[in-house]
Amino acid sequence: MSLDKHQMAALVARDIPAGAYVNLGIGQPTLVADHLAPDSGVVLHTENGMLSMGPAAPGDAADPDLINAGKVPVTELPGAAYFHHADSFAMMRGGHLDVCVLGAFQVSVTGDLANWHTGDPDAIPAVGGAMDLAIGAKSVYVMMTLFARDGSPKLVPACTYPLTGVGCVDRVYTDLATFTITGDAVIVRETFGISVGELSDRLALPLR
Amino acid sequence: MSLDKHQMAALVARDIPAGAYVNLGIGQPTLVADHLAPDSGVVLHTENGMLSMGPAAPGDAADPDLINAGKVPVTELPGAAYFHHADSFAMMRGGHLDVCVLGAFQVSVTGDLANWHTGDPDAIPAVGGAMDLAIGAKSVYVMMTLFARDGSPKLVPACTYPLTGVGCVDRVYTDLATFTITGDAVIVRETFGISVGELSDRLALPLR
Amino acid sequence: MSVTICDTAAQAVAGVSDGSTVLVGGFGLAGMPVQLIEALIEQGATGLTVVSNNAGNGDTGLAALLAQGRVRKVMCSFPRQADSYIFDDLYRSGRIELEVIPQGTLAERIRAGGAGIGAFYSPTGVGTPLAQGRETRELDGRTYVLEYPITGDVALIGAHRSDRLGNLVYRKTARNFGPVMATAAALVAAQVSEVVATGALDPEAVVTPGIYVDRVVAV
Amino acid sequence: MSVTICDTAAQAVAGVSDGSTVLVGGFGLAGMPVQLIEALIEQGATGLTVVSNNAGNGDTGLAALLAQGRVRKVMCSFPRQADSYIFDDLYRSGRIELEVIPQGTLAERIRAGGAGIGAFYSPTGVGTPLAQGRETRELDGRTYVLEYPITGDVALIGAHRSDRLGNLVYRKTARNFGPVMATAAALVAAQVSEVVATGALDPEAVVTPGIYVDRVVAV
Repeated sequence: MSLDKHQMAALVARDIPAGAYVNLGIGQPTLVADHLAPDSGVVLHTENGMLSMGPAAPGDAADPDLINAGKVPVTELPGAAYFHHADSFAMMRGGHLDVCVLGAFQVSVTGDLANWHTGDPDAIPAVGGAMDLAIGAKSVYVMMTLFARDGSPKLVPACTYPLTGVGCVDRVYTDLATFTITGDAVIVRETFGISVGELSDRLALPLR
Repeated sequence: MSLDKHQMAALVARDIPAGAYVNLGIGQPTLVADHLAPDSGVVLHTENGMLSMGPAAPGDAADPDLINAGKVPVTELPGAAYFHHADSFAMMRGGHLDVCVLGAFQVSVTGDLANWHTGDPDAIPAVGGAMDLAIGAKSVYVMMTLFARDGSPKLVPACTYPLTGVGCVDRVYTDLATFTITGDAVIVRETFGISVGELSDRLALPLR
Repeated sequence: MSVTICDTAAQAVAGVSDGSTVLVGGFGLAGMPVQLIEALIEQGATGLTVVSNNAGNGDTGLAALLAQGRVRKVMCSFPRQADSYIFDDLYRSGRIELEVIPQGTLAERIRAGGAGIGAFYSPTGVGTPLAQGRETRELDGRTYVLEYPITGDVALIGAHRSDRLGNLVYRKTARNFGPVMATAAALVAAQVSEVVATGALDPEAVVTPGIYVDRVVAV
Repeated sequence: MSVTICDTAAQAVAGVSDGSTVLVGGFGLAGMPVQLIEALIEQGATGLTVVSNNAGNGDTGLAALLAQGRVRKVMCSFPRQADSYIFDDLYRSGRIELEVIPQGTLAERIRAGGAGIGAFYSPTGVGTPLAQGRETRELDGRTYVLEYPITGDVALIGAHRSDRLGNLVYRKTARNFGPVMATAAALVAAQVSEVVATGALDPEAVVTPGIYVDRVVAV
């Protein structure tokens, strides 16, 4: 009864208001685009300098000059606009995006986000635009499995991985439940195949 | 034997290197454009967002959307580019203009410039882009009469009028002489109908 | 969120509150959103702070708003002009407050407001009366003055064309302050000469993406 | 000063000194000035600091420059990629220095370098390891970290078309870092697919005015 990544993406898409300007992070968040209603008027931003980004380009239509933040060839929708990196990140940092959807290693109960570095001393640090998105978008939605492969919770009292942003996450979409992070509390919005009590136990967190 | 404003403008024009990017301040400095050789490749900047500005527009060709910093209708030359105010002043502040030519109330021997405010308590302060140009251009040329109408020198030991910029003037073109301001000294380059000794006496300044 | 294509300038300025900070585009008359200002005069908001390059020309537009006593304070680079007599009179009689800001600092402070920059160090104005008493800092051997962002409750701008997503293009030097002001206000209203179909503007030439624009009216 | 239209990429990178800071445009391969980088490899300058979004892909371009041991330090936002094995190996064996910078901070620091801004306060990265030990400041209730400008001795960028004044237009998302890097280096070299007559570009659509460009080569 837990959700797969497509079902999670559909839940996120459902919560994106019509006409919103949205950035979908690299990886699973890009799946959200498949679930946006064609008439929603949602406009996608890609941090490498474009608004009104369309779906991935079919192989034979790939244009090396038209890629998304994950360096995947994409397409252009009517009403598109291109801009340079300083303008693109001014848009992000200045709070003009309505929503961004990001993956995460960990989210804390106060909305801290860890999604850029495992803390492994051997790992090569690489942050990209994650920190700019985390602090910039009006609403930050995280999409992740609730537990890591080793069974440890990813919604935690305090992140143990290096932070991407402090107190920036508003909602968390997982395979087992969706949450609202208010800063003061974590509120369970929906659960999938698990009770709130069970969830609270497994996470060892007070939930509302 | 002293120079009129057209002759001063011609002297300034002579000293502008071929291919230079130049901003001509409001008022007399705009006359410099008339003396630039057509093949000089000098490109004019106007702070309200344009490069490759052409001459003033004849009355019947005036376009209200195409004006210079003095709000006079102008024309566009081939190779023109338009940009917004933040970009235009980034260009100035960032040191990308080779030369700007400004009028002045006073210039000090160390290159301080006063050209925006007479200090009259009744005057309404208005600075426009003068301070940005003063500190931004690689070379700042001032074009002015050497003495005010009341006979007081305008090249002075220290400005008594409110400053536009500190130590920013490189050359001064006047009706009686042209000067280089090195910061340590004022060097007379040419005189017009007056000897260097006479000049030094009238200005009460050591000159080289 | 989505732009609203308005039928009238009145719709485009509806809801402006007393005491608002209003960013007004234009340099002289180029890019001046004259019809939006006229609509704001009709609309009635008062106690305004106006941020603009100039402080009104002649009897119309910004000058008319000032003449009605609706502006508490002007932040601008160049209030004094040949035909700025309405402002001049208000200022001399102490009925309006003035903050003079170097033109490039004005533009950059508005940009900072739109770009989420908390403050920045500028070399402009250092050692002049406009930097007096202000925080300065030596960086790499040069002195800078600390400048703070400017944001507006409302921006009124003039552009050339809009598509139905609110993407804007400008015309020649009428571009001036519009693009930065559009990034820095809670409510951005643009008057344009024409609203075209989405897809009719060259995506490489869009200057203000629709994300920044809330209301558009063709005048 | 005037742009030089070069016949070869070699001419466009002539004179780059050992120890230079080189800004390299591109995001992934889009906008990457591959031929200019190859020419720089031929040219021979070493001990370079490279400022770029990534740290090379595969065996060509930036990766090839790194492979030759010519780069002392990389300043970038995202070195780690599926095919960044040349950088990865240099980094793990301690043969290259890395400064990781959030992508927007990287772009804004370069913009500041080109715009004469001495430093600026950014909210990005506050409370994270990338801001550790750095100067912070509370402004209007929010914490910001102080960021300093980045400038280059050289910028190598990829654009779409140039006219003979060096005015540049870009193509789609290949625009990325080119326009800001062009403002922030002492010597700016652009590779383009075509040099067109002056007057052939739409003045409203020029992204990088020729004032910023020193050398252009069609590749």
